[in-house]
Amino acid sequence: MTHALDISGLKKSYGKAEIIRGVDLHITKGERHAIIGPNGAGKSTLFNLITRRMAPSAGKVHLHGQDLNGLVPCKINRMGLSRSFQISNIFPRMSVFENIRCALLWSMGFRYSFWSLVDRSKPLTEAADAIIEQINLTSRRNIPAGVLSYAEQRALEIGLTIAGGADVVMLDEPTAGMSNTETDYIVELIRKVTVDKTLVMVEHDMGVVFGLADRISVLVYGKIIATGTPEEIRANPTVQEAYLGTAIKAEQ
Amino acid sequence: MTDTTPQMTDTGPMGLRLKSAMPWLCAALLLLILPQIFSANATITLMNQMAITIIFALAYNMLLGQGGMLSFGHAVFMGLGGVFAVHVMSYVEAFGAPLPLPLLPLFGGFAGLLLACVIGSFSTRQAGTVFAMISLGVGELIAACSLIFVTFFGGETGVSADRTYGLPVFGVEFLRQSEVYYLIAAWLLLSVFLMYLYTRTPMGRMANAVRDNPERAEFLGYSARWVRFYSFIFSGFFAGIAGGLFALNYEIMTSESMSLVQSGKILLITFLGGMGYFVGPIIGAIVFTLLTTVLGRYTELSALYVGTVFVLTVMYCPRGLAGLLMMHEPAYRLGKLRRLVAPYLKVLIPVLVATLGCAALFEMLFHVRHAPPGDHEMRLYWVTFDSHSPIAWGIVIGVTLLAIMTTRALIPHIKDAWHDANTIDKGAS
Amino acid sequence: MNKTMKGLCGAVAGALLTTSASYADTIKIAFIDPLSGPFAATGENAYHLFQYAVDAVVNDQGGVLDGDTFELIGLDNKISATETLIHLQTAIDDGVRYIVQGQSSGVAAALIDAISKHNRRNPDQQVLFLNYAAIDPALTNEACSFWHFSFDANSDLKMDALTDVIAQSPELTSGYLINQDYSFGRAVAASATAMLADKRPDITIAGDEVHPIGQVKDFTPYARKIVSSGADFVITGAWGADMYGLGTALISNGFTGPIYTYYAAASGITAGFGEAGKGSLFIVAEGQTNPPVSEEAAQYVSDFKTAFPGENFTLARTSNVMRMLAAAINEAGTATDVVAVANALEGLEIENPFGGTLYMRPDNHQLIQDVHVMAHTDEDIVNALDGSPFGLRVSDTVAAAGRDAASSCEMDRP
Amino acid sequence: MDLLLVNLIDGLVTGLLLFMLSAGLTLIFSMMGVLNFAHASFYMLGAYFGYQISLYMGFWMALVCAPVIVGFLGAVVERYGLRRVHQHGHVAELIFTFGLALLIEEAVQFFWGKSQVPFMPPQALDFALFSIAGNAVPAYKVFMIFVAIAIFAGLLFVLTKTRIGMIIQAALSFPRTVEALGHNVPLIFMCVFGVGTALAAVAGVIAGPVLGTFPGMAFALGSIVFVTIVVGGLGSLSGALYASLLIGWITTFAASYDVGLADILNAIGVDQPLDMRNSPWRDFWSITLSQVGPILPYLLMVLTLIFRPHGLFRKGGL
Repeated sequence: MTHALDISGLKKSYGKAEIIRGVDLHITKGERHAIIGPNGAGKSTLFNLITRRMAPSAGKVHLHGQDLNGLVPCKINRMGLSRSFQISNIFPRMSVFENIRCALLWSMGFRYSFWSLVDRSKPLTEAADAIIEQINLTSRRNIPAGVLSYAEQRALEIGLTIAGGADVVMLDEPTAGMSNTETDYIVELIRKVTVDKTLVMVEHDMGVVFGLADRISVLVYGKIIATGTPEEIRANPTVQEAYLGTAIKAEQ
Repeated sequence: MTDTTPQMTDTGPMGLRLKSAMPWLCAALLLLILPQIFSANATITLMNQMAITIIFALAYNMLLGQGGMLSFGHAVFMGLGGVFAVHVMSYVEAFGAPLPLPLLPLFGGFAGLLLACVIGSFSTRQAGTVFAMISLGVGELIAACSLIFVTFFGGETGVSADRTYGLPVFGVEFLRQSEVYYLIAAWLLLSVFLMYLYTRTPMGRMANAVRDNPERAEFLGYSARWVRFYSFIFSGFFAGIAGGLFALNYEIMTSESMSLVQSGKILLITFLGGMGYFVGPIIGAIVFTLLTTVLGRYTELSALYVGTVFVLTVMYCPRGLAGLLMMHEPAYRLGKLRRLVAPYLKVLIPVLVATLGCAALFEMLFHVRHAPPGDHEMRLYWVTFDSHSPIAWGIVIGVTLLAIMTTRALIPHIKDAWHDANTIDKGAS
Repeated sequence: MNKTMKGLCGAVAGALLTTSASYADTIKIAFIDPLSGPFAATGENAYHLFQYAVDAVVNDQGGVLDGDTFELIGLDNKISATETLIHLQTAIDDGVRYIVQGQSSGVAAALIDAISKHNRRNPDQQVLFLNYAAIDPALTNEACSFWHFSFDANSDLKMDALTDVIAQSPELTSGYLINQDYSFGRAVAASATAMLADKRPDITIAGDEVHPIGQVKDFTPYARKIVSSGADFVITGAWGADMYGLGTALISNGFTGPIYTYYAAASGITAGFGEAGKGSLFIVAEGQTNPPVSEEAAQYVSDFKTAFPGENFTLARTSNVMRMLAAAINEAGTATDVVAVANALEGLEIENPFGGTLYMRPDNHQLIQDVHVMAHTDEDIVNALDGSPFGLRVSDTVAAAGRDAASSCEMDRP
Repeated sequence: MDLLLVNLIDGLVTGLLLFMLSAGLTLIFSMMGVLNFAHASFYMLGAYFGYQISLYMGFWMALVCAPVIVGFLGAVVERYGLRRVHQHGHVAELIFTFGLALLIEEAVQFFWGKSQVPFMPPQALDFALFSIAGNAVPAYKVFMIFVAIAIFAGLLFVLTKTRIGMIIQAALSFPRTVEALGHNVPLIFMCVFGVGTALAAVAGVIAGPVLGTFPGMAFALGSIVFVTIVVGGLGSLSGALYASLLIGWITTFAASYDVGLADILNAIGVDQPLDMRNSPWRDFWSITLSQVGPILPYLLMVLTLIFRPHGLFRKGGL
């Protein structure tokens, strides 16, 4: 069985400083996988390497068995991998509806089309409205995305990420900087939109991680020190020592 | 921001068709009757010039406003399109090829498209400063080439041809300016319509997306580079169409039409009109053409005034004239636009007086400095007076100061009125 | 809203264009040349010279026909062909039948082309083009037109005169040709090469090159090359900032031989060279003012300077244009039938107060006149330039230059 | 060979003159992110103010006073114009300086007229210092070289050895941090803009007498200065110096050596067709180096941007 995402020997260094020091990770289809680790462990860098926002110094990433080496982000996206960003990365001058519509264009086969009108495509409008419905932004449909509240922008970010129908969804700290109720709303949303999809997420909030993930990897100083189910991780003494203990204490 | 039309999905399909077709029908009607009102050849030439500038400015705005690419060398596409169209015209003239003249701009368009394909292949890799500087360099290179490759570009004399040798279309041989006007008007309507539709296609939408956030667009499956490339070549195509129409209208293309000055001018026009709006470049082209033509007739300092207007626009209303108009949209929606009319009229008079007063001071200073010594008599605003007399200076300075002070005094009133007209919408923007 | 804008603007434009009513007793002449931008100084000076000529030569002498007067309308074309064509249209609408233009042969060629087309398409609105300064020889040869009259000696005629002078200077043995890279510059170089080879086969051409027009910031490298080539004289058709840059670079880098030019005078150039240019700069031109040929000419120059203090008097031919146009209109008995006026102009011969006679060659519409080689100096100068003590003094004269030179003009006559 | 030496000197003069402009421009760019289109206009203002002052107080006073006046004007422009536009983004800023360039050109014509003004080198330097194979080297050019070198040394000293220089360098990379440390960044910006324009004005005063003082002088130089800092790598002072010298020498040597494209093509074995009169390629065959000299910098820039977008003289990324 091929994994949804296969990462082997991934490294990234700036001059002498090695940020990612050889990561191996296998994520099966349909799994919800969380990557946790202390600040500066290189979680976002790992994300950026997988999605080719940066080029790795060594190592390989396979998506559904296909090597991603040398591909540009748009190609990777078309192969079915989609990601969100730690800092909201939306189109602030466009309305919510248009944001989602842009995210749908490629997957609905419009490509670089200049002969069809977006307003006239009923399926497109319906699909966009369905996703807006899904992310609970129907009431904000025609408002410029830049004036949405922070939580709404995060929701929109998730909407943009899943709209294209990618089967591997990568979320970079989806609940960062949110209040408890907002966090619950986003977790619910993530659960809803990632049904039957592979989810990879970086997250700080342990409540979110242990509530949502099927498996968890712990990244410390550019290396994965443990991978397993939430229970295994909770019980793992190395993790306890390196990281979790303090984090869990802080949670409680 | 670019999305100036209200969401159309609210109305039914029939209503939608009619509602969205109305402006186009009105425009077509207006273009039809304009030459009946202004039948002088010179006015028609002016309108032709305006129409060509509109197409060019809209094509330019496809890059600047919609694609976020600042180009300093866009005139080369128009220029090359024009030169190519002239060569096609001479070919028709020399060999009697059966080409109806109305199709000629298409050749210009394809020439622009081709050149844009070549240049775009390397210039659209990046946006921002790199793109801007490549466009500047390429613009200079091609402008210089137009003087070096005389066989194709004709050097500073340019290339010329005679449009009347084409196939007559329904008996029209394009001997008269007004016949050319209708041809250009038709192309204007068609090009504007196509460019408008373009903004509503997936490509047009993605051009905006790439402008705002190229990285996000990449992670949505679109290659920012290809999106920029397509915007670039379409822009080149329409610039070429403008060039073809230019060739048709003037029957000559010189190297001047490719110069940096022309590229700079179209940037001014687009910015003046408002690059964030589809209608911005149209307004810009009309206002700029009128401003330069009309001012040029009355004063030697027209370039100074145009420059001042431009700098003031950048400083005080960076969204251009269209932005200024769009500011009134909320009030219009609230149906309170009428409340602004009286305050506007009230402030209009002192503003007008102050502007004219400042212009008068410039003119008088210019006269004192540059008129032949001993020539003290100058004529301004239908009054003849002595430019060296302290009385004249005193009056002008006094009136101007008074007008400025009145304007300042009226500003709170305007603010109140503005606030009043926009009150319900307080929360938004 | 863009439509209302459009309508409003159109209305304004229309109103502006229709207000100027025409009078039956004035003959309108449009002066289309740069009045703003980098070439404005020369254009403006020419405009003032024409303004003065219109009054002094025609209107104050009782006008033409039965008292009709000339009216000069200045239109600023910013030395752009496009602007020129727009102004041409405006002018024709205003009832103008005579166009005066001169700066830039490129614009002149565009005008000839446009006027030929216009006259063919609108037989009831035909216009004549009186060119006072564009001297690309093509304009009176292969590109000639019945509607175009050239009142300056074209560059071949000037070169003919210049090479005559060079031919008589045995001390000159090696020449360098440096010109701007465009049709006129290349024409100067070509005719210089051909004529020198013909008249003084012993002179070697040490260099013949063109430089980009208006692009060279520093002429020092060119000057170095010229000095090193061992040339003892230079010929250039450069003008404006290029002329000044080239000249100063040559002189400051130690070039001592004569620099024969077409345009090294006025517009700040004379004052700019000052003492440094004395003995080096020569210019080939028509219109002798130093020393004055006649009392009448001297009076004309000083009257102009009274009317326009601080202005240069350089283009004596501006008065000739008006003089000949008035004579032709009187002979034709009409100012509105420009074909008749053109026919009257052809072969017209009158006295030139600035020396010699003026004769309009009928076969190519080239005015034949005396061409002079003048020196940049401050000795014996009556008509000084740029407010400096320097001016141009005639050192050699070729009478009626090119009266029977060959011409390749094949004119389509109406 | 002698000519080579002379050309090296001339190219050095041109290059250093370019450097005086590009130094200010690149300082302004790296601090404020503004590509100042009006930079060459301040150079022109320097020349014109220099001319006006030299009429009354002589050249040396002009060399001191004109840059001060222009620098002050530059600071005013920054304070009341650019800062206002800053909030609307870089495109607006760029367009503002573009409009400013137009306006300054018009203003210069308004006050000094459209003709060239007779701005002369000072009498004391108006002689040939030495000559190489008949080619005189004017003392004034040597003076230009010294002024440029003095400016470069001064700039280097200020930037690396003084406190204010440290702050400027820090503000270059981390404007927020510097602001947080209590330094008045807007004030620093204003001063840098003023100093940058003053440098341009120095160049104007010393170049005006040799290259001519006329309203088109800014336009002639404006885009070349851009090319210089782009080729040198935006925001790099040493890159600007290398690029200035490179472009100075390229244009000088291109103008002095008559190499035609035909020569090159013949050398690599491509034969020129005999009858070129009606060939569409005849212009191609007749291209010479001096003909294309002034546009070589643009070609260099385009190639640089395609292959090394961060500048010819920069290693690695930004």
